[in-house]
Amino acid sequence: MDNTLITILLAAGILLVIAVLMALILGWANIAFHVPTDPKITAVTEILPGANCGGCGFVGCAEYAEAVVKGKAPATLCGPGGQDTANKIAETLGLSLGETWPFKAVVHCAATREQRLKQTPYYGEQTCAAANLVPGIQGCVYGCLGYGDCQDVCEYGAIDMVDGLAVIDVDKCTGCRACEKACPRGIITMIPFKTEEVLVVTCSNKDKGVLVKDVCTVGCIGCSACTKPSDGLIEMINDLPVVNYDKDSSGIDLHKSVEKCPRESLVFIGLHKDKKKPKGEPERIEANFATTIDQTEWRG
Amino acid sequence: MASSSPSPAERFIAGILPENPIYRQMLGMCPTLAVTNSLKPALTMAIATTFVLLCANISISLIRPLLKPHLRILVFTLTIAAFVTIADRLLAAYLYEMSKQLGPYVPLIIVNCIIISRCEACASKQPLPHAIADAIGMGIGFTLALASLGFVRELLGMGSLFGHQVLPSSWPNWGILVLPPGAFLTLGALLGAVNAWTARRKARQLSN
Amino acid sequence: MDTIISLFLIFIGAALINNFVLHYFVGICPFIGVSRRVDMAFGMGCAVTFVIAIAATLSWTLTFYILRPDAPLSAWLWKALGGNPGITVDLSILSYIAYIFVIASSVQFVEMYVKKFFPALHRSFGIFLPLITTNCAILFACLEIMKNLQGGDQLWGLHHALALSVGGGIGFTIAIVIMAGLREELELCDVPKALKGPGIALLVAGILAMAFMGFTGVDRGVADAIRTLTHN
Amino acid sequence: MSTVSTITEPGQEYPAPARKNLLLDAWLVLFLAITFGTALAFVHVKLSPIVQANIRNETLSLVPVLVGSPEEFDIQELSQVTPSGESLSFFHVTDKEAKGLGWVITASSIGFADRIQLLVGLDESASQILGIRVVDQKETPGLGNLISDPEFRDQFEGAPTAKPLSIVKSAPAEDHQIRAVTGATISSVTVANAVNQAVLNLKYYLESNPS
Repeated sequence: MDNTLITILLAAGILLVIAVLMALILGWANIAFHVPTDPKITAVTEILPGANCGGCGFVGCAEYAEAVVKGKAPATLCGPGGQDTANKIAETLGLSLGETWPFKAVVHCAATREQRLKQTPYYGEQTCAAANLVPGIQGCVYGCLGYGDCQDVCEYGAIDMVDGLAVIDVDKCTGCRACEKACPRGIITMIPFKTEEVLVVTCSNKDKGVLVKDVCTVGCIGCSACTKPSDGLIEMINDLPVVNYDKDSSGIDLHKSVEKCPRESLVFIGLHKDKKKPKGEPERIEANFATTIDQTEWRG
Repeated sequence: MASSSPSPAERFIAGILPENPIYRQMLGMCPTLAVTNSLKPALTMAIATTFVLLCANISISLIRPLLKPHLRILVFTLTIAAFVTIADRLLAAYLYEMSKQLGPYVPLIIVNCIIISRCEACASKQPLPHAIADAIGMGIGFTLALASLGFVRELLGMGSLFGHQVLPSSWPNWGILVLPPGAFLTLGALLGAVNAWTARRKARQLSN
Repeated sequence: MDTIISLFLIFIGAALINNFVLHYFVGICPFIGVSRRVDMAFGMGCAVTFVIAIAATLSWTLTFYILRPDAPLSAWLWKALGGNPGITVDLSILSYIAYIFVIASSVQFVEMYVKKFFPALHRSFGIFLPLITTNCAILFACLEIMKNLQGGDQLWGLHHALALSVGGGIGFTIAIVIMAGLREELELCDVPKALKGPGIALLVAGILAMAFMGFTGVDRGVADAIRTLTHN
Repeated sequence: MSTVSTITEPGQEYPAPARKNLLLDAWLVLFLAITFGTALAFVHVKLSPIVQANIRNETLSLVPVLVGSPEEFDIQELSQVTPSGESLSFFHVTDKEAKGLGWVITASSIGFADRIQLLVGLDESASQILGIRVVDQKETPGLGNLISDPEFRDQFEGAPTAKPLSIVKSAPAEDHQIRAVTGATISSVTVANAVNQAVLNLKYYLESNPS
């Protein structure tokens, strides 16, 4: 035979043999090593490019798919796939996930600069991260420091520093969690806005009441007066009220709890869709509670 | 990425700066860092990559109705590997010096994320003209990025461009830029510069 | 003794002196992408080391028996098909495709195997496995092995291939874990806005690469010391 | 961590994938394997002679330069197994009347960073070095890579081979001394050692093939 022809035969043949071998082994392994997995994760993995480039911050497409399905990551992170992929994922999961609630950031501190006591002058780097390392910068070791690290990282202009206290505009907040990560004292958390107005505990001080009164004029003194009218929705943990956002709050008048509070540690924060409407009876958003996606340890 | 379906011209423009594979998408970093210590290998590499990207995009776009979802990545890599082998042999036959200098980085084009991500995001969904425009745009973007790195590193590191001395001989060559650490430092600095420039432009647009 | 020294030289060379990431720039994507937390970086490093060893074994076998010039199996086939016996059979043109095939399938196979039989292991580092298919470090190791099977004085044996690949994998792990440690600290620093993220990571990697340049020549020194010790 | 997720319930059973005909499923991959195999074989047949010629020319073009650039010459490629078991290939350059002009030998040794490969030109009786060229090296730019520069390499021209070459750090006092590249003693010593080894190899060859 001709040498060229034989080279071609050999090359094509060897590649074919390798391909067939691999296909058979993988096909067999796919069935023999089958592990039951959520078909939704498989579906999302198939939508993703599968380039496993790591650009989304997750290790590989499969892990990202799992995170998306479990609601731990937004569907828009895939760089190579772009908008098309994001739309498809949203479509796939949108059909099966049902309704979810918007998660928004809230600050668990309500004390303005004047209301925080025992402050010492600080001339160091003007960031919370640096100031947090200085002992005795202010009496309360739990509350807002007021240097605006959260404001700096917010790309949506949803955070303002008002009298040395971070105030979040829930209408602008997209729930991206950048501020949650930036706060060195961890007093910003994400909570589900199931109703138009949501009850939020605005103090993070875990100390006893006497100590709190020493350092703050508005902080929670742990009197637990708010728990009684709440029908178990509010619990006291570490001398702080904790709101259980997983429970259905319909039928419980949480305004009574707010009224009982001798300080200013419990407030309603609402989506101000209709600003003219007087505060009082919040309208309920009807949603299916069975599909709540819970993400972090709520500190309420 | 523009919303609905951008025209070939839009895809072409997008690859050059707005979606530059290196400065924007951070894809295909190995060759970017490894072969940019002077302009000549950098440009050879960029052209080889563009060639593979173009060929792969054309083939994938043509066979796109036959693709099966779970095997598509394998098909992409197979196609890319074949074209890389061809590019490698062409270089060895007609540009032997360059092929020796680029060494293993030519075959490493196979695992260059740019190509696989373009095959996935564009070629496997778009008709031929779109795929070609996309490949050429991305190729030019990649070439620009590699050339900018090669330019800075060769000029400051050896005082020359394309092997010709341009800076006066009194220039103390910044040897570190030619060495591996220089690749990281230069790319980091250039990336910062590009980011700062885009941020300023955005701010100006907003104020207008 | 000489074999052990040469294996040692290959190993140290791949792990420290010519570190895959910091000297050859292979595996940069995960190096920048998955180096935000030390535990994740370590998982990634272990997965790469494991897969690189498997891929090296397979590609060495493939290259030695089929793909290298004058390989026994292809030479036999050549003769069987009636080819001209004076010509050296060289199928190395197929090697890139063959390697990519082998890497992709072995990664997938290993992932399925680990997922089925070692679920705990899979949770801690199996998730990194699919990410590795497009990791240049693996293909680079295969290419280095191929380079040393092309002919010349000494063809590499399987042990040389393993020394290179395991050394390279460990070098990758060292680099990415150090990088992750640095980046965890960087989170607390006030970085100029334009350099945030990959920009500062690259600058840090540059300084790290400079530090690794200090290892140059270590292998010779240690090898000389071993030689002197064994001679006495 | 209170995870209330209804998406993946632990006890839920998902069906195993259906047993399909795998090869039929992967027909496109198999088809591409054949196509690319054929295409690459073509490329190989067409281009490999050019590549091979490139590789040979790289060395062969340097061979006459290293024995004093004669106008007319023939090159013979020879090989020999050394006492240490290495197989060497080297070149004998002759003029048109088959009179020997000199020898060119490949030499290599591990330098500071990686293997340094050299070509060494020697006269017919292996008593004098006619020239050296560095073929491949990866030494530090700005220091070790200066071994490729004419300044360093020209010192070898005309050096006698009676004594092994040695590297000195100041101006050389004797013929067999070579001044090191500043800041790159290891690279310089490596080159000198490789040249010495090449001389020994050639002498061994000449002794075992007295013709």
